[in-house]
Amino acid sequence: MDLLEYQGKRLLASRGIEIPPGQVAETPEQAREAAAAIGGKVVVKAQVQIGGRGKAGGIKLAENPDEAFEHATAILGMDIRGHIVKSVWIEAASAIKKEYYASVTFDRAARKPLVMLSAVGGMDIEEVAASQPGALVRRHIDPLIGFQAHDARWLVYHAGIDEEAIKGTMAVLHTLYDAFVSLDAMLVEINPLVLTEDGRVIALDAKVTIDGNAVYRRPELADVGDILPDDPQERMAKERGVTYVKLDGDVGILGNGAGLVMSTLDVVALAGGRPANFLDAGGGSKADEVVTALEVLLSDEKVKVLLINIFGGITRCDEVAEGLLTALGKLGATLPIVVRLDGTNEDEGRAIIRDRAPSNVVVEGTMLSAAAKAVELAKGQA
Amino acid sequence: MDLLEYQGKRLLASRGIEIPPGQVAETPEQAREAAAAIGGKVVVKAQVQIGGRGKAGGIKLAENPDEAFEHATAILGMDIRGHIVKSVWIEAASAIKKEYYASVTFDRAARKPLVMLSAVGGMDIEEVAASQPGALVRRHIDPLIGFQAHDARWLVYHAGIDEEAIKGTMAVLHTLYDAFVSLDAMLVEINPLVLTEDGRVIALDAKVTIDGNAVYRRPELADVGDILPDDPQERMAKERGVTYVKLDGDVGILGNGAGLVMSTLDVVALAGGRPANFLDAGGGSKADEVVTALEVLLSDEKVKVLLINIFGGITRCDEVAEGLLTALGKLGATLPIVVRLDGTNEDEGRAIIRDRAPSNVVVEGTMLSAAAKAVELAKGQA
Amino acid sequence: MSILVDATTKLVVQGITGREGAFHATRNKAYGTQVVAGVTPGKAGQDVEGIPVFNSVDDAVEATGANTAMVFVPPRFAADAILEALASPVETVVAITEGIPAHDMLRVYTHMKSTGKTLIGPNCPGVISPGVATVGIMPTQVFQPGRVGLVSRSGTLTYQISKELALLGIGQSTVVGIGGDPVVGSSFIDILGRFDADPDTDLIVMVGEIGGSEEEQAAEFIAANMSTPVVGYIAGFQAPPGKQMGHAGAIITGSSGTAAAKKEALEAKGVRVGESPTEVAGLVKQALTE
Amino acid sequence: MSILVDATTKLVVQGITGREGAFHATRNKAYGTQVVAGVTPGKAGQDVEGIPVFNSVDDAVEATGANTAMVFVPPRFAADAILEALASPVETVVAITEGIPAHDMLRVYTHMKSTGKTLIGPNCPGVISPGVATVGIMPTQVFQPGRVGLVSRSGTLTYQISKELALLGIGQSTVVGIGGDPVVGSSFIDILGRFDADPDTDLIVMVGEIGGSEEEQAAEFIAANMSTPVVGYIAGFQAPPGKQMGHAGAIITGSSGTAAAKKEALEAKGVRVGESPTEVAGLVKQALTE
Repeated sequence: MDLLEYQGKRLLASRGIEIPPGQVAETPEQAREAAAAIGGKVVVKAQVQIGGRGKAGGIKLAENPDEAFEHATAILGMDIRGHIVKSVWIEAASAIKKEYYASVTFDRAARKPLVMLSAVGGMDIEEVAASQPGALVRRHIDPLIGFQAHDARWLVYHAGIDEEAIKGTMAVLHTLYDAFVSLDAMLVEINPLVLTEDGRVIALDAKVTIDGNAVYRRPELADVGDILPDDPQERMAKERGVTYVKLDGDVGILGNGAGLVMSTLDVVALAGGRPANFLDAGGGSKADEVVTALEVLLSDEKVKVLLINIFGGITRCDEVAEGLLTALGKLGATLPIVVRLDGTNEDEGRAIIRDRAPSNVVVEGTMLSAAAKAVELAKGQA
Repeated sequence: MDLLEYQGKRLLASRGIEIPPGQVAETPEQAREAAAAIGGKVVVKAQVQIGGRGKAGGIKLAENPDEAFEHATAILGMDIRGHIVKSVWIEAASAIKKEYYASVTFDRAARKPLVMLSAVGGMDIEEVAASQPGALVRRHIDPLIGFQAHDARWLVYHAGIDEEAIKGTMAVLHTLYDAFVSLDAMLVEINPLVLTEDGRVIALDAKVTIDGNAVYRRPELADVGDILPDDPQERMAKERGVTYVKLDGDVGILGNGAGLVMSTLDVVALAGGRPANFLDAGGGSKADEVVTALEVLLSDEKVKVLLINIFGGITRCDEVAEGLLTALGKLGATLPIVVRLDGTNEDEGRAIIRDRAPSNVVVEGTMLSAAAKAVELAKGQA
Repeated sequence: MSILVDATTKLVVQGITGREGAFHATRNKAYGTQVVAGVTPGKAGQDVEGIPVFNSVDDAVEATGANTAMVFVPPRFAADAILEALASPVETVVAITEGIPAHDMLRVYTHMKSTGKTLIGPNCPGVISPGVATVGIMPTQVFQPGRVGLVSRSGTLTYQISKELALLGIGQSTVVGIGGDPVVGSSFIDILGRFDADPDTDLIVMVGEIGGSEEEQAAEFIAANMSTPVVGYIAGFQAPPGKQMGHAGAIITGSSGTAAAKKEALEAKGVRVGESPTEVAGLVKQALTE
Repeated sequence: MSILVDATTKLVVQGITGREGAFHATRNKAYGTQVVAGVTPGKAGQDVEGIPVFNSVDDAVEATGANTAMVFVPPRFAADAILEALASPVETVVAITEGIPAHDMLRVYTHMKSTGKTLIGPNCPGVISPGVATVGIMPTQVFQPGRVGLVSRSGTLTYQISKELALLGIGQSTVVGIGGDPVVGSSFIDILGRFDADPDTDLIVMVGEIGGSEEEQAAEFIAANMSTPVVGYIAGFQAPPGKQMGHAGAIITGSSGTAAAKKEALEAKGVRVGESPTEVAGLVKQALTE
C-alpha cells in the first residue's frame, strides 16, 4: 500500500523527523487559505502515488496565496502518468543548502533491511546510483539486532554527509529505521533530505509503502486508507480483492495463481496475440471468485476474446465451470470464450462446459492450444 | 539493585498486571489511614529487601483500621534478618482460590533469560523446586526473538495452570517478560501469583532486581533509589561505591579485584584466622579508593588486624602505599597492619612503606606469608 | 530417494483443527505421508480422522517422534507457529500460510538461520516426493515418480509444468514450492544444492518469475557449484514493468528483475531456458536423452 | 604457539583516543603486539603515538588489515562498539570495558554466536601470550613464556597465580581472562577447548570462583572431551552465601555455586584442585614432572 507524500510525512513527523509546516488542500480555495495560514512562499505539490511529479509540472513554487490558488487550479485534476491529482500539499518553502537521499527498504536477495544514504540527493537518485555508485552508500541491517549507532556513523561518514549535518542525519536514520519497523513498511524514503541554510536536517518529501498483510496491526494507518485506482476495471478489481493489471491488448486473461497467469500472458504473446490484462483469481479460486473476475473482465470493452486458464489444485475445475455458467447467465456475454481446465475434477468441469455452456464457449485440452485458439479468435474479430 | 515489594508491584501494575489496591505507610497512623481508605480487611506487610518476612512475623492480616495500626506498630522497626523495617505496605486482602509462581530471571549457564512457572506457588517455591521438580516448569527465551505466544502456551499447559486462569496467566507472563527487558532487570518474580475466587489473576507479591549498570537509562526508576544498608560499615561502603560485605571474624581484609579478595579470605581461613569482611577496592584501585576503603575498615571495632593484599596491574603499588600513608595520617589507626604489595611498581611501593610508615605497619613478601602474619597478630591481640 | 520429504517423514500439522488444516492433513495422510500428530492449543486429546491433537509441537514430538511440521495457522499467528516448530526438536518446517507480514518473516528467517534448521515457504504449496509422501496442498494426481527435481516460486505453474512433463512420460524425484513472498525460508540455491546432492535426481527444473534477483544468483551458483544439469523457466515476459503481480515478490527491481534479464543470466551460465511450459518439458526430454 | 593472540594478531583499538585506550594501546604496542589502528568516530586522520585513527572499524580494517579488535569505549556505548567489530571483517574481539548492562550483553552474545566469531570479555583483563603479544590490561612483567595455559574469571587473581607459577619457574603459553560478568563472550569450555587443541600447551590452569555453574559444566567437558591435563582453583570458600561479591556474577545460586561444590565436581572428574594460589602452583609443578 503506497501512501501519499503528506501521509508519509506526517507519520515521519510524529516520530520526530522535522518537516516543513504544511496543509492538504482539495480545492484551489483551500490551497489559498493554506498558503495564507502558512505564510511566506509555499510549494504546491500534487499528491499522487507515482514518481516524476516535478517533471510533469505537479510541483510549483507560489510567492503568495493567490499564486497558490492558481497553481492548485492547474495541478488539481491533472493526469500524471495515469494518476488523477485529487489533492495538493501546500508547504512552506525551505532555504535549501544541500540535498541528500535516505531510505530503508527490503533487500529480497539478502533477506535483510537495507539502509541507503547519499550526499547527492534530489530527483534523479536512480541516475546517481547508476553513474556514481560510490555516492550512494548501502548498509544491510540484522533485523534481530536492529539499526545501531555504528550503522548510522558508518553511513554518514561513508556517504560524505557535511560535518554540520552529521548529527541530524544520524538522528533521521535512526527514526527512519524505526518507522520502517513500526509501520510494517516495505519502503521508507526521503528524497530530498535537506540541510537548510540555518543548519537543520529536514524531510522535503516522503515515500512510504506499507505491507498490506500487516495493516491490521497498525492503528495509526486506520485513517490513511487505500487509494482506489482511476481505471474502472482496476478499481472494480481492487474493490473486490482480485489482483488485476490492465495491459493494452485484446485477449482477456483469467487464471489461478500469479505464476500461471504470467505464463499464460507469455504463451498468448508467443502465439502472436496481445494480452488485455493480468488477472489472478487466486490459487484457491472458488466459484464466487470466478464470477467476480469475469465481471471485471467483461466490463472492459477492449476485450474481444476471453481465455480462461485454470489448473485445479485446491481449486476444483467443476466449481470453476459452474462459476463461469453463473457469470454468463448473469452478464449475458456473447464474446468468444476459450476455456482450459486441468487438475482437480477436470473431467467434471469439462463436461459441465460441454453440456451446458452457450456456443460462444469452447474447451481446449492444453494451455498451448487454448492460447492459440484465443489468438486465432481475436484476429477473426479484428 | 533490589526493589521493595511495593516498588516492584507499582512497576508491574503500570505495565498492566493487576495488584490489590494498596498504600505505603511509614507510621502506624499512616497505616490506619491507609486501611481506612482502602476499606475492608487489609494486609500489613513489612517492606524489606529480604525474603522470609511471613515466617518472621512481618506480614499480618488486619480486620479493620485499628488492627492495621496495631500491626504496623509491631512491624515497623522490626529487625528481619538484619534488615530494619522502615515502611509497611497496606493492601486490600484478596479472596485466594489458587496460588501460582511466575518469574523471569537470567540463566548464566545458558546465557539466556529463563521463565519459570508453577501451579504450586506460595512461600516455599524453592522447596517445591527441590521436592517436585516437575511442578516448576522452565523455558529459556532467545533474547533477540523475545517471549512469544507459544512460550506462554507451553508454560501454562506444562505447569498445569487451571483452565479459568490460563488466559490471565499468559497475559501476566508476557508482561513479566516485557518488564524484565524494559526495566533492565536481573529478576522479576511474582510469588504468589493468585487466581482469585472471582477468576482474576493478580500479583500478591513482587520481587524485582535491577541491573545497577543500566539504571541510568531507566528514568522510571529515578525515584526508586537505592536503599542503604543498616550496618554502618556496609552503609559507608555503599555510599562511597566500594564493594564490602561484613563477615564475623577479626581480620580485616582489603584487596583489589573480587577474585583476589575471595582468595585472600580463603588463605586467611587456611592459616587459621577468621576474616572480618570482604572488601574489594576495585581492579584499578587508585590512592583515593584505598583511603576510602581503609576508612570503612577502620571504623569497624571488631577488626583487630588489617591485611592489605594488592596485586598491581592497572593499580600501581606506589600509589596504594601513598594512599595507605594518607589514610593512616588522617585516621591515626594503631592496630597492626600487614601489607603485601606485588606487581606494577612493587619495589617503589614497598620502599614507601618501609621508609615512611609507622611501626604498626609491616610488609610481607608473599600472599601466604602475609596471611600467616596477620592471623598470628590477630591471635596475639585476642 | 528424494529431498526434504520421504518415507521417514513424520508430520505434525499445526492448525490441524482448522478447515484447511484438517482437509490437507487428511489428504496428505491418504497419499501415504506419515501424518502422526496435529497441534491446536487447548484441544489436546481430540483427534482429526484418527490423527491425535496436542497442545504444543513439543508435546506432539514427545508423543509421536514427529520430525517435520506443516503450518496451517492464520497469518496473524503463523510466525509464532513457525517459531514454535523451530524451538521444538522438529528439523523441517513447511509453512503453507499466505499473507504473513513481511517483517514477521524477516525476524523468523534470521532466527531460523541461526538454528541450522530448514524452513520451506511461507505462502507455498509444499513439497511432494511422488509416490512416497506429500506435505502441503499440491494436487497429487499431477505428479508421478521419476528422476527430475523441480523447484518453483509458483504453485499452479508448478502443476502446469509437471503436467507437461507427464505428457512426455517424465516423473519427478521431488517437487518443491519455495513460495513467492519477499522473504521465504529456502531459496532456489538452497534447494538446488539439495537436489545436486541427491543421487536419484538426474536433472533439475527451476521455475522462476519476474522480480528480485534470485534467479540471477541461482545462475551463479549453478555455474560455480553444481554438476546436475538444470533447465530453467521464467514467467512474466509480458508483465508490465513496475506493477505488482499478485505475489508481493513479483515487483521488478531495476533491469535485473525482468524475465529477459533472468533468461539471459541463466543462459550465460549454460542453463537452457524454455519460453513456455511446453518448451521446458521438451528441453528436459532432450537433456535426458543426450 | 598460543591461542587467540599471537604474532599474526593485528589489533585495532576502539576508543583509542580515550585516556585508558591510549595508555593500554601504547603499552600493548610496546610489548610487541602489532597495534595497527585505532577507532574514534570523527577523529579519522589523527594518530595516537603513531597509531593511525579511523572513523570506523571497517575503515581501519580496510586500511590496515586488522583482524582483532580491543574495546575500550565507555559502558553505555560498548555494546554498539562490539557489534561494530562483529559487523566488520575482524574475527576476534576483546572487550575490556567494565559495567556494560547485562541485557546489552545478552543481545550481543546471542548475535555473536550466529556470526561464528570470537568475543573475549567484557569486564576482563584481556589475553596475553607471553613474549609474543598482549591484548588488554594485564601487567606483562608477571608473565613469562612457557607451556601452561591459564584461563580465569578474575583479573588480579590471575596475576597472583602466574606469580606463584613464576616462583617455580613455570611460564605460560597464553593467559586468558574471560571476565566475571553474568554474560561473557567466551566461557571456560570455549577456552579449554582451544588450549586442548594447542600443541604448545601441556597443561591448563582453570581459575574459577563461586557463583554460576560454569566450573561444573567445565568439569563435564574436561572429562568428556579433553586430553590435556587441567589443574583447578576456586576462590570463595569463605564467601558468605547469597551475597554479591564485587563481580555481578559471583552470586551463589543454590548449592551448585559454592566453592566446595565446584571443587567436588572438578575432583569427581579427575581434576586436581588447589585451595590456595600457592598450592595450585605446586600441583602444576607436580603434574608437569609426572
